[in-house]
Amino acid sequence: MTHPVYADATPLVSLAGIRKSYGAVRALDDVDVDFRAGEVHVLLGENGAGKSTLAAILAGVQQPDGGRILLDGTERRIASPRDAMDSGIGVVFQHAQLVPSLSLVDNIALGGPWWQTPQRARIAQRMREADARIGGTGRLDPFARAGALSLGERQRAQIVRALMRDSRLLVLDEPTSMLTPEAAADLVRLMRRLADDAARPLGIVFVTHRLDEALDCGDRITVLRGGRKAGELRPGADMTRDTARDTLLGMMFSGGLAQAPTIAASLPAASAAPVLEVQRLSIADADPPLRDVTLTVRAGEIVGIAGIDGNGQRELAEALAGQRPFDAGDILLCGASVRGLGVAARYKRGLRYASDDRHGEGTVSALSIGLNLLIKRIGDAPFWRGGMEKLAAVDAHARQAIEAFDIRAQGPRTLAGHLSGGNLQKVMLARELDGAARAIVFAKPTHGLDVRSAAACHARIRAAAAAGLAVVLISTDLDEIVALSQQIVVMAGGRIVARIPGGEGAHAAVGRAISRSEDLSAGGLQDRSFGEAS
Amino acid sequence: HAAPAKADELSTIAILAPEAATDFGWNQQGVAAARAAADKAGVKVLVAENLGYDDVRPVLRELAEDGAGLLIAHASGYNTAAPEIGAELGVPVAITDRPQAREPGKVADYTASGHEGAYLAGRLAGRLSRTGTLGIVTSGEPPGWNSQSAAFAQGARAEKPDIVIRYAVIGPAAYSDAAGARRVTETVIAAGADIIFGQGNGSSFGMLAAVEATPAVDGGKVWFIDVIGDKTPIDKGHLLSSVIWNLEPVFSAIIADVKAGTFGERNYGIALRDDSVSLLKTPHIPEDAWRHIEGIRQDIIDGKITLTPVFDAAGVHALVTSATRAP
Amino acid sequence: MTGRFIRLVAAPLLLALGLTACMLALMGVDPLAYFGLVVQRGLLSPSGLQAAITRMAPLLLVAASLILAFRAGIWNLGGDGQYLLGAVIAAAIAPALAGMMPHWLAWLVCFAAAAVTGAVWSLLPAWLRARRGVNEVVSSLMMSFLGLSLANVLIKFVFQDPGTTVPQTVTLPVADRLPRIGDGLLGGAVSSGVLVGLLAVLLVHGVMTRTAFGLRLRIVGANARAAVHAGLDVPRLTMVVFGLSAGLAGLAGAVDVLGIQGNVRAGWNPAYGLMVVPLVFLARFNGFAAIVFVFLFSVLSVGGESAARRLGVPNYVTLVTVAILLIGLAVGEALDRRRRATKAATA
Amino acid sequence: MMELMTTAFATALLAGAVTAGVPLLLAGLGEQMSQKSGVLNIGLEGMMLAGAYAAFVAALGTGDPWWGFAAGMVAGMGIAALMALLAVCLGLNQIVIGIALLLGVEGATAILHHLAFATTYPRLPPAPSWALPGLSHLPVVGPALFDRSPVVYAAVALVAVMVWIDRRTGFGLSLRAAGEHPSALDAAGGSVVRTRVAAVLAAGAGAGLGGAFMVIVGAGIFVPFMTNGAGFIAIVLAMLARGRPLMVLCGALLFGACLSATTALQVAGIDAPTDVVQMLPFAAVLLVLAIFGQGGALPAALGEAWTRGNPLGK
Ligand SMILES: Nc1ncnc2c1ncn2[C@@H]1O[C@H](COP(=O)(O)OP(=O)(O)OP(=O)(O)O)[C@@H](O)[C@H]1O
Ligand SMILES: Nc1ncnc2c1ncn2[C@@H]1O[C@H](COP(=O)(O)OP(=O)(O)OP(=O)(O)O)[C@@H](O)[C@H]1O
Ligand SMILES: [Mg+2]
Ligand SMILES: [Mg+2]
Repeated sequence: MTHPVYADATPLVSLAGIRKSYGAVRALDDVDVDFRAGEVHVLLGENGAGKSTLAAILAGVQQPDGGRILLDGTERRIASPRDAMDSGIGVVFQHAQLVPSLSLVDNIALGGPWWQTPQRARIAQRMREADARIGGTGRLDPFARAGALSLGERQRAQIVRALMRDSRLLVLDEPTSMLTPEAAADLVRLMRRLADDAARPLGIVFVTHRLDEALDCGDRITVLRGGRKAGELRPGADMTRDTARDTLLGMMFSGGLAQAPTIAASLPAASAAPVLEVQRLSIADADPPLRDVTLTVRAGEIVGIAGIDGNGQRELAEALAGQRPFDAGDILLCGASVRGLGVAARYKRGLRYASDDRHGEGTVSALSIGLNLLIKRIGDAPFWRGGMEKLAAVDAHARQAIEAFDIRAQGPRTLAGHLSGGNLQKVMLARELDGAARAIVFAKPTHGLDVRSAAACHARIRAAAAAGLAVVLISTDLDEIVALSQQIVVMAGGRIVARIPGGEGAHAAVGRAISRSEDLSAGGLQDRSFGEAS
Repeated sequence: HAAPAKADELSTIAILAPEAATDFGWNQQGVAAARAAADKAGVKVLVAENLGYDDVRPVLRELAEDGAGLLIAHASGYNTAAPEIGAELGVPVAITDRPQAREPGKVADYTASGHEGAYLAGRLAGRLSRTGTLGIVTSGEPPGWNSQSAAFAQGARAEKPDIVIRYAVIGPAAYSDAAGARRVTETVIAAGADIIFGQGNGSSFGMLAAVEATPAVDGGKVWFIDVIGDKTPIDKGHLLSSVIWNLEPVFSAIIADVKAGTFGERNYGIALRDDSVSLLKTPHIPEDAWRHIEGIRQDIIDGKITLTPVFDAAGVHALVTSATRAP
Repeated sequence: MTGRFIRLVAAPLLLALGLTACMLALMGVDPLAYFGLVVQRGLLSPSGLQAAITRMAPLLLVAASLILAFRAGIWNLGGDGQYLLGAVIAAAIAPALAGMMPHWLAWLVCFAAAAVTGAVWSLLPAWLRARRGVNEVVSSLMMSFLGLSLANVLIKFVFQDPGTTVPQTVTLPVADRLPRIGDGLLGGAVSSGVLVGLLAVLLVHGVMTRTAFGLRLRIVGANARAAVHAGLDVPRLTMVVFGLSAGLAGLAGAVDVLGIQGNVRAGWNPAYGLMVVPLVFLARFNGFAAIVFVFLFSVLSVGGESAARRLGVPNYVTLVTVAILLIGLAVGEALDRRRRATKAATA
Repeated sequence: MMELMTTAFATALLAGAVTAGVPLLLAGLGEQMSQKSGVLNIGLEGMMLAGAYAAFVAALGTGDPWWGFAAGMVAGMGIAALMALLAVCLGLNQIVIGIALLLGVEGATAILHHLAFATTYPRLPPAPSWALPGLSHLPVVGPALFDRSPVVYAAVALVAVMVWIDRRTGFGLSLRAAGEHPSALDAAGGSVVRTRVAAVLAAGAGAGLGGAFMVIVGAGIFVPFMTNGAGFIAIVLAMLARGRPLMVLCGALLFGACLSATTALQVAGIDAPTDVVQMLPFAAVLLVLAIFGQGGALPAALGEAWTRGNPLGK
């Protein structure tokens, strides 16, 4: 795998001494970095290190407080996203910047001259061409509403849009965090290919939390820490992967990283009674409809639910939590049906759900940490007495959680909206593991978290199982599932299509099951791969 | 607190009007009359206009504090507040549309009903209508307008038993809805009316505009009969007449009674008798018609024709409905 | 604190005063004289201050109604109709009740009846929003227009005072109205309705910020999906919020009638909503700030009317002054918010 | 009753419905555009009133109604420019600014009218109308629909223009994006601020023209506060229309028709209490909502100020 690196050509973009603060937070502090055509440049760093800020500056969304930006060697200001675009910088943001109610074609036409009729047919044609160029299989429908597409498709559409605008530098902020391993691998290959395109070599800026991805495709890896450039690495033959990993981790985290065990904790004793039983659960009113889902989780056991996003995992989790009614089947907690119980009652009996949508539903940004820890038991003593909030009790409870879960915040009254993703996740875990938890559903618990936060989260999940909880782990991250689960089921089209025991060989088996199921469910609105055109 | 002015040392009076005193109507007539009466009596007048219909109590208090020895609360909407504040501060108040609130030394009412004049207007209109259809357009249905609408219908019917009357209200509170007034008036004209009896504040200008712009169904001119004020200065040749209310005699009498210490021993009204109600004579009224009206006026004064005012909307509706179905 | 005060109140006030001064000068009026008279009448003269405080009563209740709804993310813009219907019901039953039972009981019954009336008038928009997801802005506004007409119908055909030709309800004698307060300091001309208003605003503020119930409402208002995740019954809470908010609007009508007006005339519609909506937004739904803004507005409306009359300018000047002041306060609020946002980032 | 059903009467009713509906239509179309872009323009009534006053002064001064319409439009846009500056560019609360502008315009036009016209109340001559050849001679609909002020035709044509803007122009896309997901528009290289400013100005133009129509064609005279709530009804119509200009037209005509029906009932002597009859249009809207009402389709970012790089502003 050799590829040209235009090391001596003028960089497409160089940043010199870039500084950016939000109030007293130094998001970027005197950062020097350059991006070249034909090079995949990975940005690494823990949550809050400044990666998105850097991307936002390149995108013209944020203005640096100081420092210089050189485009093709000449100093320029990127005053707006339009400016960035005109300079050949295309950005795929972490949160999709597509208008959900518009078709893809219209989303691509957006920003064109205001008086002109969007040339929809022509744009669609060019879109198909661009899609083909990045190895599309023609399944990206230009006239589909953006809101109806999967996350992967939306990302793909944004890349297509950037290419159609003749971008020379493509910036992708955490594009792989929401994708399945296959899709992520495809995307990584695609980046490689775009950079290597001899006719039009692109510069790629790739933000990720996954070291393996970084090492797989990065020509250069820049590590940010606390807004400063902590170092740079060129993975090459002179370095083993393990040395490279250790070097990177050393740059990312001052204290280094305690290595977490990679094999599943010992299986629970055979005698352990089932804690959570799902019996032939069906929900007609869902997309896809859930059919005959049966699961048994024993005390101390972690059952992983693998599969591509949007195959009924969310519906299953919501039905378990009591957020969504079901038509047939039953859910038993310690042998007793919870069918008639609402969220709060199930929470009280120990059935817990840590949602994957931390901002959208898991927390309320306008409320303090203390109250966010209690939103599933509002009104309960000792935090409320006679309906009146007891601030002291709420604060004390929150302080304990902050201490126990190492939540980095000023105090119990800090608003959830001011927390980073990793800390927000800790707040949710603290809430769901609080008190007499018996069974807990984790949905994509580490998505978007940096390596250290993710490892801490994994340790929590193991600890929960070790303490005798029944754990359901829903994830699209195959490594995560395999690393943690004693049993793995694969969901597709609203059913369970495979049951695979954890441990040796699970990874390959689950991967096979998922790709088989993908072929079966083609045509739906599932995530599609970035695979090569065959 | 300002001591209540002694009756015999009345030096200042005040009048409170809900809208601007430039409406060629109720507010303008009231304020002008108060000024004239005060001039005559040699007292000062404080004018508070544009007060709206909400809570007028603070203004009443302030005017009393400023030395007004008589408060004329010139809106039926003030007839609850004014006696209360008057009693509280010991200042005599004159109110309208609530005769039974009279109280010696404290409250007197000058319910102004122009029904006698409106009756004359109805007679005039009935006589002059070419199409045999008259229109009544009002911006709402307060009692003062109901009594005039009813009397107008009665007069028209007395003049011509088979006359048709088209009645329309612009809106629930359409006092300033000039566009609505014009639209409604045009519809009434299209329904055959060639004389419009119009009652409204700001909206009456919309009625006037409609009359000026729209021909009657027979192709001829549509006439307008106004109420309360005299719009002659702004007429463009369509103002047939107006039921003029002259409140100056009323206010003069009130001031005199306050000075004499007899305030509140009687209520006041407007009537043809003392010309506090009159029908405006314009050059557009033919001489013979005017003589005819003069005769009827005398009959009313002499008691040969007795009129009982109808203040409620249902009464008006009954009257105009029967007129609608007359033929 | 001082800096905040300057940003939030003093600077906008000065800006508004400056602009109003220009306007007055253009009209040939001495701005200093005008402002002097506004302050003199609205703030310094005992009866003016009493009037301003009395005027706050219904405004405060309307503010409480709006704060409750807005904090829960419900745009109840039908307050005027709810208010008027509440007022009509209170006015209709008060005179009869006053003769039958102790005053305090009669008042309480009237309050309850008015609140229930207001709440009933919000049922349709509440139901449409809760069960059918119909945006409540349009439906509540339409109900408000309907309510204004219905109030007139009730007055004219059901509750008309037989003793008068004016279409209005029977007048509640002054002696039977809510007692006046502040004998010593305020000259005894302040309606105790203002206490009900203050109590309502503070209560709503307290409930929203300090109780379990208020927390549930805030969650619904801030993030409906999080509310579902937390197991809250969003449709039911929506109905409850609508009912409480409309009930407070109805109560405002009752307090206005029992404390000040004594009766309701057909066609009367003070349209307090239009005034109070911007005030509670400026207060950022904070009860204490709302009280300050309502007081400011009352002083301005009482003082402005007097100043205009004394200087011979049309009373419309007050409207323009209020408009400029609102804009000034909005500028101040935005500056302050920006300041606090940067501070929060620093935290 | 039957004898009342003359062509003249039917014509007047239909013509009246159109006359009452057109200002609502013009203002409603403008408001719809503004709402689409994410700005809740609650001060629409103020823009109408400003348009009405300016149109009156200009038409009176020049003797030419066309200058009146132009002036009305410009005045509406003037107030809209304030709205745009304060609520879009500076990001101040849209509702506070909207209501403040309404109060300010109400006060200012009343003062100006007081100073200039309160003793003379001048009226405007009848506005010119254009007869559409062929159609204007039809009974009833001819004079009521096809022999009207050109502004009536323009208003109806505007519906088509709006549909065309929505479907066929880059601006239409920008509008949607600015209201649904402003950051996406920004990221795509469009300008949220410019789009919203343009939409607010368009709303001002529509409202100003509507006010001008009310004065020049409708009333023939200006009196203070004469818009009498029309602006709020236009806002409601724009919301009810859920983004479809044609629905604004239907709503405006329905409203005008209800007003005409109210008058017709009264004129026909049907003895129903006026207040009950006048509930008609509002009851009609509620009925529509109760029967057909479904989930709200208002733009996601409606009413929210946007600044680039503010993560909370989506
Ligand atoms: N708009 C903003 N306002 C205030 N502070 C901000 C803003 N955006 C980012 N920050 C702060 O700046 C710092 C850097 O944030 P940034 O988003 O660049 O980190 P990141 O490296 O992308 O993190 P992650 O891995 O979680 O995506 C953080 O402390 C963050 O809290
Ligand atoms: N106004 C703000 N004040 C302080 N911190 C903020 C503010 N807005 C955003 N942040 C923080 O800035 C950080 C970066 O924001 P960004 O939009 O990049 O999210 P992110 O952290 O990358 O997202 P995720 O948590 O999904 O990885 C987040 O941690 C967020 O909590
Ligand atoms: Mg980031
Ligand atoms: Mg992140």
